[in-house]
Amino acid sequence: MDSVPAVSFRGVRKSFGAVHALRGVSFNVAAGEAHALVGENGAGKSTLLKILSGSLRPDSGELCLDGRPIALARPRDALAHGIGIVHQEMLAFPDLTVTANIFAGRELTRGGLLREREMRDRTRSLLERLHIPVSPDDLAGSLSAAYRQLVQVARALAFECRILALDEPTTSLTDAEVDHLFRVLADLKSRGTTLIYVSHRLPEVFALCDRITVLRDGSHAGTFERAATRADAIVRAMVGRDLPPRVAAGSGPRPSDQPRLTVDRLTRRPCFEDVSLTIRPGEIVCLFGLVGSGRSELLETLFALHARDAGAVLIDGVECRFATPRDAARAGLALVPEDRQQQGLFFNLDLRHNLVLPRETARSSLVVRPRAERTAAQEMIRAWSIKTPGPDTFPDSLSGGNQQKVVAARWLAMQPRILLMDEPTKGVDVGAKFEIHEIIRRQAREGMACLIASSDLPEVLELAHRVVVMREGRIQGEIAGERADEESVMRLATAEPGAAA
Amino acid sequence: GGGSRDAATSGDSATKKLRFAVIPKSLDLPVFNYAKVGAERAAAELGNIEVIWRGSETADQLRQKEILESFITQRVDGIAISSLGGDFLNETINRAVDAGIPVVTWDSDAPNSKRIAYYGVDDRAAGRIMGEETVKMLDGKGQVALITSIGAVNLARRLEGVQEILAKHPGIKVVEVYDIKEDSIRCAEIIASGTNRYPDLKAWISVGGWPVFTRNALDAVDPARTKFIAFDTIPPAPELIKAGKVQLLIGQKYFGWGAESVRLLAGIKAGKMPSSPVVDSGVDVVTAANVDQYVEQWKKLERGEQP
Amino acid sequence: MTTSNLGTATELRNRPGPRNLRLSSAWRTRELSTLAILAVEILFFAWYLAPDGDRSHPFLNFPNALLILKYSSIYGIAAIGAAMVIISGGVDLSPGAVIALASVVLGGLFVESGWSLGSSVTMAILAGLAAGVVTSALVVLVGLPPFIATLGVMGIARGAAFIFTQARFFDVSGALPPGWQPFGIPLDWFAPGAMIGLAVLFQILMVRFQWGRAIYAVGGNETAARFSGVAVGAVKTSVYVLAALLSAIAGVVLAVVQGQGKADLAMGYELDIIASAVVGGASLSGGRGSVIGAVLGTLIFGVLRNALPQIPGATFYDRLIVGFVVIVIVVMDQLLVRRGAR
Amino acid sequence: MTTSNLGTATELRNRPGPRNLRLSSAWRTRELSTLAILAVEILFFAWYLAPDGDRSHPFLNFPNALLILKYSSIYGIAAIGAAMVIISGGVDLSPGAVIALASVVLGGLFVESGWSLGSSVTMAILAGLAAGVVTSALVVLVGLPPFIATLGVMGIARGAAFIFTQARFFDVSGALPPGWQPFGIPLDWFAPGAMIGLAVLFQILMVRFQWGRAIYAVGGNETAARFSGVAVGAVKTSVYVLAALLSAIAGVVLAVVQGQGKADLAMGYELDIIASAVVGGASLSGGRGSVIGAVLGTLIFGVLRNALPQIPGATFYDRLIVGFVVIVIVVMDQLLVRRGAR
Ligand SMILES: Nc1ncnc2c1ncn2[C@@H]1O[C@H](COP(=O)(O)OP(=O)(O)OP(=O)(O)O)[C@@H](O)[C@H]1O
Ligand SMILES: Nc1ncnc2c1ncn2[C@@H]1O[C@H](COP(=O)(O)OP(=O)(O)OP(=O)(O)O)[C@@H](O)[C@H]1O
Ligand SMILES: [Mg+2]
Ligand SMILES: [Mg+2]
Repeated sequence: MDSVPAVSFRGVRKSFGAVHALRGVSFNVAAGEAHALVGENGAGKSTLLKILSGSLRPDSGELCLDGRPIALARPRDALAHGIGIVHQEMLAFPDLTVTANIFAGRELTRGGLLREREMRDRTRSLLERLHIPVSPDDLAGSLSAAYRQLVQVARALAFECRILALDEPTTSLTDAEVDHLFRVLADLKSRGTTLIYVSHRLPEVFALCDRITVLRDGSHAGTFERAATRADAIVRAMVGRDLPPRVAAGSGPRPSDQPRLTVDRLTRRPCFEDVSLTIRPGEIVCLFGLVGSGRSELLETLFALHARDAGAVLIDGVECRFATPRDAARAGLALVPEDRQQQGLFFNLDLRHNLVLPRETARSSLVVRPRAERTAAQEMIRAWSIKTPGPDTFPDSLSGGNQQKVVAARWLAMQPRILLMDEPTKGVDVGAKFEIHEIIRRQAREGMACLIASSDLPEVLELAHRVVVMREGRIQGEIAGERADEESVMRLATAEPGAAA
Repeated sequence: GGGSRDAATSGDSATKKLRFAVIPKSLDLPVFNYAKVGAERAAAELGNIEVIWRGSETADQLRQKEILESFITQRVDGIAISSLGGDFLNETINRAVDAGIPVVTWDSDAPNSKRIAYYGVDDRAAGRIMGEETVKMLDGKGQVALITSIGAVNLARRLEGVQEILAKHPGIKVVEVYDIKEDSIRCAEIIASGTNRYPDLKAWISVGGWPVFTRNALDAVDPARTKFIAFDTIPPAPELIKAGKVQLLIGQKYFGWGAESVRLLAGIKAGKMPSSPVVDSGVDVVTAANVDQYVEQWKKLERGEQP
Repeated sequence: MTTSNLGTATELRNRPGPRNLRLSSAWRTRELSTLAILAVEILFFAWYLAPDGDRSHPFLNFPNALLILKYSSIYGIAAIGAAMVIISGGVDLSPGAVIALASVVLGGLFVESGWSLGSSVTMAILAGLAAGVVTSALVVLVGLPPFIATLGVMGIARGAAFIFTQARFFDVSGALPPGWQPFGIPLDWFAPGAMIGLAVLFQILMVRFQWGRAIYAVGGNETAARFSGVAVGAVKTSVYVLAALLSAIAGVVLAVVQGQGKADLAMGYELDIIASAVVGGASLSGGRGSVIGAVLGTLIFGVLRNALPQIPGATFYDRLIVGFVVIVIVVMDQLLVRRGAR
Repeated sequence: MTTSNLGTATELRNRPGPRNLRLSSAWRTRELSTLAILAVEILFFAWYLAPDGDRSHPFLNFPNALLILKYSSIYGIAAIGAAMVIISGGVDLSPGAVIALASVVLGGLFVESGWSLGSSVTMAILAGLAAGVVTSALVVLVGLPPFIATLGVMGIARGAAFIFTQARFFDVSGALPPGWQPFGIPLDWFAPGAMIGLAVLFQILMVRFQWGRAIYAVGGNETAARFSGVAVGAVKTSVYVLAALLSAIAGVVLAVVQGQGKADLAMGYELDIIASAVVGGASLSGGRGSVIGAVLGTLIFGVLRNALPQIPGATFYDRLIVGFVVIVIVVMDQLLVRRGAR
């Protein structure tokens, strides 16, 4: 790159107590390019972007814009320099409208007076541009996870910025939404905006980015030209090894088996209606659908978190009406929730408690047994290779993906008979994703029935013995795993109701 | 409406019936309960009078003024009030009187207002009595600690009275004036820690009744070494004198507060003004010598007989 | 009060209700429900206290309405500030004490030291300012929880007032020329006027101006606000300082209209004031509520304080009734808002 | 929730302090710092109040220590409940009122209606239970914000006490046999004994029992707790009911030890009690704090209440001093905890 790089990191170091998040990272982002930033969970990607956004300051090293070193003391400075960031964790104002969320901190004003109408209009056009079917006056808190994430993106797009950095903006989006997003991003790029894109979804990376920088354990493991590299090379650079060849997907259920879980015309308006499906022991059923198609609500209802309007749930042929999630857990259900921050983690409790709490609750044990729990926690941390000093640390010091592992580990540790997972590998790196998939498969092989809601189509195709597609709260149809491909699944997911045979 | 029905129970006579509002300083001071009884009895005797007993739970001038004003807008036939905060109510009381609602004060006066009469003790004088009696008991020398609650004007006057006398006697040393903030638990705590702090304390003087409404507050005080002088004589205070824990109490005309106020108001409505605006109720100085008579007399009062 | 946002978020997921407590168009529904409750309350007492025969109505008359406004205004002016603090995600326990402090500073200087009314008022306001500066320093710089910071300031302000008065009180009414009218406004009209004026002013600032929006943002999600480039510290500072200033103004109004400066005035009003703000729709987890709502809340209590004494023999029932009503109102309100949602 | 927890996270990033205000091994450092402050306070007064000459030390002596414990125990017993409520993410304004209610119920039945002490105590406790049931119903079933629910219950309980006494008071001391000793414990030892016993009991329940951890979980992230199968409603109910019961016990202790049942007792103690819990490390945003810490907090204030009057002329200043000390202590505490973090 002979032209002056738009952004360049020079020997950036950052550590949190004992943890070295970044150990001297240096690389350039050329003006007007789309630059991908990939790496395992905890590699330091978000930390790097937080430094770029002025919300963290490096311990040493410097950050240059157009070759000139700058010091960003607070987020406002970054915004002033035309740096827009979409943070990995959602930073919504639940009590404010979508408009207010999008313009928060940078409202359009005339002498301090808000220009409401103008902001609402711009919001509407922005939402249309991204194909987000929500009203500018909706409360952010009332949106489903995916829409909230898209609103975060919209926030960054609301203002012309020279440099736009997105930290895993698509974790709860399906290809349809991703396509819309990418069209917008490509458009921005063509108009000279420099993009920095963090993701664990390599296909996306290859689709969007010109160059790919890999971080490993907080240091720069190389920058690759897209044209001149292939996915497995990137993976090798990330993980430091080749991923072992995938063991053949579990034989799947024996047709003779009785269904483990039977859902019969389950209804909860307005979220889903007349949902019927069966899962046999050892079967992995993936629930695919576009954003807001009702998958999360369905899983949460199965786990007795919401009341059902109608329908029945049978386990091993006997109808069950769980009053509380505890009852469900006792009966051998487990739900790995969609939003680890809201629905998963206790940030006031250390990892030990976070890892054992659901198990102990389900067992309704009386006393706390610190020693036993510590060993159990350490075991899970090891088994899931969660990047952390130990069970005494607190969740907010973990990287996004490691947080996700914590949430998944604590439920799988209970050896459930029926596993419900909502976006199980949201924000998880390729290595960890591989591990999680392996674990799911293994458990399945041992006779666990799995219902997995995912918006990650490749994941769905890879895992599923059977793909069930939902649309606007209704089951659109099923496709056997081996016959399922992107095209057929997407057609079901987007087809008009009734159109599906 | 329900309200009208309530009023209706007092029948068509309600039109003639006189409605007197009697307003204590607050509802949390037990002494005022006897004033309530007194007022209701007087009303019953005189007949054709409805007593509206109304105060704020705690001593809060603003609430009391608000209550007073609302009685003016209600156009009651007379108001008897134990006024918090000295001149605070003057302008309001004057407005009532100008509006043709006679106002008398009791227990705590508003001397600079147009109130027609005051019935109660002269607090400063009562304070002087406490002071003099203490001086006598200690024959003029020794450490003394005072207990008050800052804010209430009549307590301030009593304290002034006490201090005025004690100041005259160089032998007497006031080691501390404690503010117990109308909290009887706090009072007990102060007495205990104060006794602890000043081992050779000769006397406690409390210008309010907080310590004598329970036996336990004085546990820490050794009667042999320290005298206790307090205001108010409602039960169980006299018991404490009998038990030798308290040497002197100043009693007020608790029933009289209510009864006399109502009589005064009734008289005024009937057109006969009180002879003098200030009706000094006088105080009862209760000691071991006369405690038995006092208790007898009190029993009579409680039964509603004239002693 | 970050984590309390938890509360909020949960509500949002689980109940449809709060969804509609949104800013912009929707905040109106919010105040409407408070207004409706106030109306119901007034109608109830109008009916319940209806006089038999030709006696004039003891409750439903103009002087009485003015009376309610006059006495509510002390709470109301302070409640404006309390609402802003609560919306910003904090809580303020100091209003009662600051009111008293302002009243005694004014009284002391005006009555005893013979200062001009103008300069005494200025000093009283400055006393409030000082309290506000201390509070915001403790909250923003030292990072104390608002509850503790304001509890401390409450003690300091009240204590200062007592030390200042040495258990005396200042008869402002005596020192003011009889029939004196501030800015030519009759004294009885002054307090309500001040309250309504300030309420409208701050409502506009909160809803139509960037500064107000920033307060909602900070209260709703402080981290997000910081990441969005909101000057969180400055916003909080402004809020606590203004709240203290408003309390001081309430104290000045109290001293002038009620004619007295005394250290034990407005004792314990802080809870009533916070309650008014919440009854008016503010959420103690921050990010929700409105200034107008808070003022309406004080009126709801004002009507209660005024009407209850008119019910014969109710005096010992006051507290119970008020406590009961607080609950009933907030429940009713939730229902109304939900209805408004449909 | 995203918002709040991120909030926590950044707090953590900005200041290391709060990281340690948490359960797990860290809670120990937490109490240690409170203990340290208590020690510093005691040493200070021991030095400041050191008598000249050979007179015995007025502050540093056994009877005085017992005195402090005795009077702190009223706050302390209630503070145990307050701490649990705060840790669960709520707040309780009713303790003062429930204390008074219990004291008058006991007094009324025992003194006037001539019930046996045992049954009077039982009824007093039941009165507290009733208050707790109402509160938890309002918080859990109706979903009112705890501040409002408990404010309402505070009014109702205080009001009930006033109605019950009609402004009389009950001289329990007179009705008890002189020199009477509950369970053979000298009256002066009874209150402290009760406080310490209950504190230890509940500390163990909170830290070593699943139920206690559930309270921390609910306070930390209610949604996550629900997703983890925690019976959030049941946990909250148990907390509010127990808090009310503990207040009632405090009221019983008060009535027996102080020998009085009176409707205006413990007026306004709720703020002191909450302050004690916070000084003891509880965070009003929930999920953090400890029972022992709260009790230590009440002792810090107890020492202050005991020592200040011993400084001649200080009573007029004590409001100011207490307010000041609250702030100083919490600041000191933050520093200490941070030190502990390194
Ligand atoms: N506030 C913090 N305190 C302590 N450690 C932290 C903190 N934030 C991040 N870390 C640590 O720094 C390292 C890098 O974290 P970072 O969030 O940048 O990873 P990441 O590359 O974004 O991972 P992911 O893909 O999972 O988001 C991790 O080990 C994480 O545990
Ligand atoms: N908190 C909420 N409040 C209101 N409506 C919601 C909420 N969450 C989801 N919904 C709506 O309920 C329906 C189902 O949402 P759900 O989240 O279950 O869909 P999903 O398939 O899981 O999509 P997502 O990827 O958004 O999770 C959608 O219409 C969505 O808009
Ligand atoms: Mg990250
Ligand atoms: Mg979902």
